[in-house]
Amino acid sequence: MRKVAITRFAQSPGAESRENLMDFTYRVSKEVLDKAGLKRSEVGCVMIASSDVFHSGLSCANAVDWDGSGAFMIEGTRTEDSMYAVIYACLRILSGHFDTVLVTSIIKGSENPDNDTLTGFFADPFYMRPLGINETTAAAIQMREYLQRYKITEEQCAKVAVKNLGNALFNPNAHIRKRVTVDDVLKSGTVSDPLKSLECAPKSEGVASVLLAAEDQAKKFTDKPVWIKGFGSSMDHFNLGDRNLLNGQLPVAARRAYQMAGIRNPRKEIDLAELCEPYAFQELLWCEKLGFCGEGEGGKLIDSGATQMNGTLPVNPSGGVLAMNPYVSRGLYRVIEAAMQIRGRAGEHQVDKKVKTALAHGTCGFAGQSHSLVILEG
Amino acid sequence: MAEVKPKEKPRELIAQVSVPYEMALGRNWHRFFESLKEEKIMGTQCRTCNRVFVPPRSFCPRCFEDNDQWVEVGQEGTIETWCYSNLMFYGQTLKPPFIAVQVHLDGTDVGFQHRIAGFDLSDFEKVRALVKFGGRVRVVWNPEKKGNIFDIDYFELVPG
Amino acid sequence: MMTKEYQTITNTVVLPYRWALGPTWTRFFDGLQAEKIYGTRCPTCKKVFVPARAFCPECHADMDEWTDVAAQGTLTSWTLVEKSHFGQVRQPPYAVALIRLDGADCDFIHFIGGIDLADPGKVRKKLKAGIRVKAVWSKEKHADIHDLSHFAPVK
Amino acid sequence: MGKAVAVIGTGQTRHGRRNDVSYPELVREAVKVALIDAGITPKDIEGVVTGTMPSMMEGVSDTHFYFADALCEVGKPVLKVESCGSTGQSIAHCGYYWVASGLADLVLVVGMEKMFEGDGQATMTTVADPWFMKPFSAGAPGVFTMQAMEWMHRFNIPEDQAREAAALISVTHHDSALDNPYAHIKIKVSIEDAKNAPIITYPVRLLDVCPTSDGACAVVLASEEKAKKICKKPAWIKGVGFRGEEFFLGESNKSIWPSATEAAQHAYQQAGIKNPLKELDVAEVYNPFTYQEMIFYECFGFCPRGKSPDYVLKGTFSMAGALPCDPSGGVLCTNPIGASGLIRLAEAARQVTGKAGARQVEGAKLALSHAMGGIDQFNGVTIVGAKL
Repeated sequence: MRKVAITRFAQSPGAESRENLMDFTYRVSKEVLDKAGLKRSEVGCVMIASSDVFHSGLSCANAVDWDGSGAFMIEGTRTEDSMYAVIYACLRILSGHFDTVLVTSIIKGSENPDNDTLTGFFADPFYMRPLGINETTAAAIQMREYLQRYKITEEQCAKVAVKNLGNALFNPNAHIRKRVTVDDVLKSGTVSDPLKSLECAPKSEGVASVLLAAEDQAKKFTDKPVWIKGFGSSMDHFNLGDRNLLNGQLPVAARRAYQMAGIRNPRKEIDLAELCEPYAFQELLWCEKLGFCGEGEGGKLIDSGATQMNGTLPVNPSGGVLAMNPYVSRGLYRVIEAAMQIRGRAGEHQVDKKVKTALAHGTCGFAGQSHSLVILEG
Repeated sequence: MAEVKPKEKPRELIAQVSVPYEMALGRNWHRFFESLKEEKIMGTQCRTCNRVFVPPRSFCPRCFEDNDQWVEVGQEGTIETWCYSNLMFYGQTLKPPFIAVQVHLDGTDVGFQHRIAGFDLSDFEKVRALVKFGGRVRVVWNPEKKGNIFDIDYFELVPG
Repeated sequence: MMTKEYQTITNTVVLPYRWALGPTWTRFFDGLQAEKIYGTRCPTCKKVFVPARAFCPECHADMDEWTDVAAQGTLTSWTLVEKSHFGQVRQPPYAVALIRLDGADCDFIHFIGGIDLADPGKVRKKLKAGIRVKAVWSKEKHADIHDLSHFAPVK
Repeated sequence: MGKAVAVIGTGQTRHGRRNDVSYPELVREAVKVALIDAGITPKDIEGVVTGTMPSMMEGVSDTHFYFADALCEVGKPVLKVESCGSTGQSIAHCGYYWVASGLADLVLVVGMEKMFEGDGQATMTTVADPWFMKPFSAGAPGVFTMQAMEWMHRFNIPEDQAREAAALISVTHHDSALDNPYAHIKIKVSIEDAKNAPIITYPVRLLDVCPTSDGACAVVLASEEKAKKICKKPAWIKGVGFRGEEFFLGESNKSIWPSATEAAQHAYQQAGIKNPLKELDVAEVYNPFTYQEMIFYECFGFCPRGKSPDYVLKGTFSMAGALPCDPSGGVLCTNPIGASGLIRLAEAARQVTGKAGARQVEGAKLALSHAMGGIDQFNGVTIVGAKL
């Protein structure tokens, strides 16, 4: 099988931008091509990630996104989530039809209404929507089950926010950057009990772009390729009541990715993880499901300090989604941050340990209905 | 066991959904609309392919280079194509009948969308006799400027 | 809107819908109107799913065996919504829960009521996983999900 | 290059106004038929690709969540791919690359739309930008009319001749739809009917335009090994291509339509097709408007530029002609948008495997399928053949 490399990448900051959607997109994809020394017309394929409802009110998002992504008269298409875009881009390269794919994920959160308003549209119109199910209420229901089942404490969940927002202080692109204490988080006001305000991700801008290339091409664009060793994804039932919210499809997705990457013991073999945690407790639950700790031990894991920036298995040194939540792009930001860490070029938020293998994770839908992950290696 | 029997005809749920978005205009389109207030049509030119864009682009989608060169373009142009609309479609801004037109403005390299007006539009046959492919049209400015596309009130036909 | 310091345009999307319920939702909501909560049983795995549906989400088998499940059950999990957002279904505070109705093999979603929701601390004391809750029906019914007003803790 | 990929099963719903079923139930109807046609069970599927036009057409976004159960997605990797009207082709391409990559042997591809649940025209106004294009929008017919007018002018096509050819296309497709059990609009139309139908946006008349439909289409794609094992007559994917132009309508010339031309060229190159009119046996061209269909014939190299009406009037593209186009009746008679492009592929696959029933083109071995999307912005093409 061919090997796929991440060669060059760029990302916009998460804070509100006054540029229009099209120009905002162009700056980032252009930066990637310039870094790679590749002409737009020489790109093999363009893959856009954007979602109609998270798209400033313009639907058929690929229509307006096409120009800024550099796709004029180039083979390409659009997926609804940036992790899907990365996976589909890999499939295109693995098929042997394309040597390079420029993946660009696009959202301007400042132009959209609340995420809760928009994720409410995932729900069916007859049952879940009129009962107020959206990403936040679904997560809150999941969180309470998690707290009840495993005696995880609210303090332990709050620690995730403390850690991630703290890490974000060193990430110049992060949207929310502040030093907070567990007490600050617990007193930050209830959004949807037991979720507190600082435990819920904001609504951010975020255009991210990555140039993927087949092995034989990668060296042309970079001296430090990062390899995609494996990927996997899985989907859960739609109806919240049909699902086991504490044991969904993340283990299934992880099994696929680990198998492809040849990982047997994730706890030992993975050096760093960038997880998609729109709600603080989810980082703990996802860590369990990824095999970073035992079932119900997510609380102990954060207490141990292992997931701190200087820990044995740093999680979200970028600040994660709690510090910056460009909805459709948040998975691709994880991939980029993981690649930066492997290269040792993450600047102030570079972790202390040497990173050889890293995991990037994305999720969307209610309480993690869909999970995707990518394993990267230096 | 179930006592409610299935209905012969399943029902429908009728609703209306409203979702508010707010889009940033960005620097170049902001400048474009500001210039309309001064009765100027400004475009940008690609330094690589030399094409002039109206609406102005901050980058050329083909050459993928920054377009930072501003040029004022002509207020006359030729009709590339047009369409007479006499039906109301949902979301239409203009009240029918109206003529949508793609104008090739002098000094530009792309088609520009606007409308032709300034005469009686009620009879299509009369309209057809007047509006010709390759025919010349000229901007008629709206005396009241709001910094949007209707600062150009419409294009009028240039006789000859 | 138009509260920003740079130039923007409001781009409000307003769209009309007529969603077909199909025979299964129609019959389910007719059931609510008659104060019955219907599920369907899978011929393969024998599980009862509520709300009723046309096919088993696990086995993909057609489900045409209708059964009414109890209008009461056990609380699985819940949340008390405190924060407002555009287009919200109702004014906070309100509580949404997963409830395992007696006779069903999956959780049912609905509001929790019948208790004072103004004090989150008190709500936490009252709503514990495993407590019994029962359906409270709306007086006025329109054959939709709100025919069930909410579930209330059984005293 | 890449593994060979085959279509081994197709499924369509009855299209039309389907308020007898909910949206997920409609989707499942197509999936069930496709699985039976392919002789597989939900367990066998290794991945699912799905897409619609904008999800908000029906008021539910990110519908790969809503349809998770109907699409047999649970426990499987899923990709949601969308490209406006060309979605049907884009999702087929995604399934194709997935199998070609060697990472899956069986992929289910499903497109759907339930247009009677929303307002198609209203939804489409949300595609144009609010500053420059939307203020002058006259709905989809306005866009397609401007394109047709530009084409007629550029190639000096007499309006009467174009009108005559458009009417013949309308008659041919409406006749074909009578032979298609899934088709939405099933009416007998005469040349006079077509020519005198009410004007929508001159010269486009009511019988020149597609309906809005509810419907879904599912296609099962398989690797070579799998296809040979479980399918007697697979339809092999010979070539795929997709291109898009700029967002602003006035920046590319739509009378010669570069995206349509190059998408087809890309697919022809892979399929080794040099003379499409001669080599193709049937084409399922995405044809929401009769006039636009003629532009496609030229872009796809079925006839020289500006000569479509001549060829149409000679009967080249009729059922008995050299290259029958849209024997299914096409989009003109059935248009659940997100499914429409995939229906073209499903129909083409059935043609080359001799399974097209009353609409079968005798001995068809090589077929083109196609879809168009955006404000005249995107085109996708897939070629299928009876031989590997």
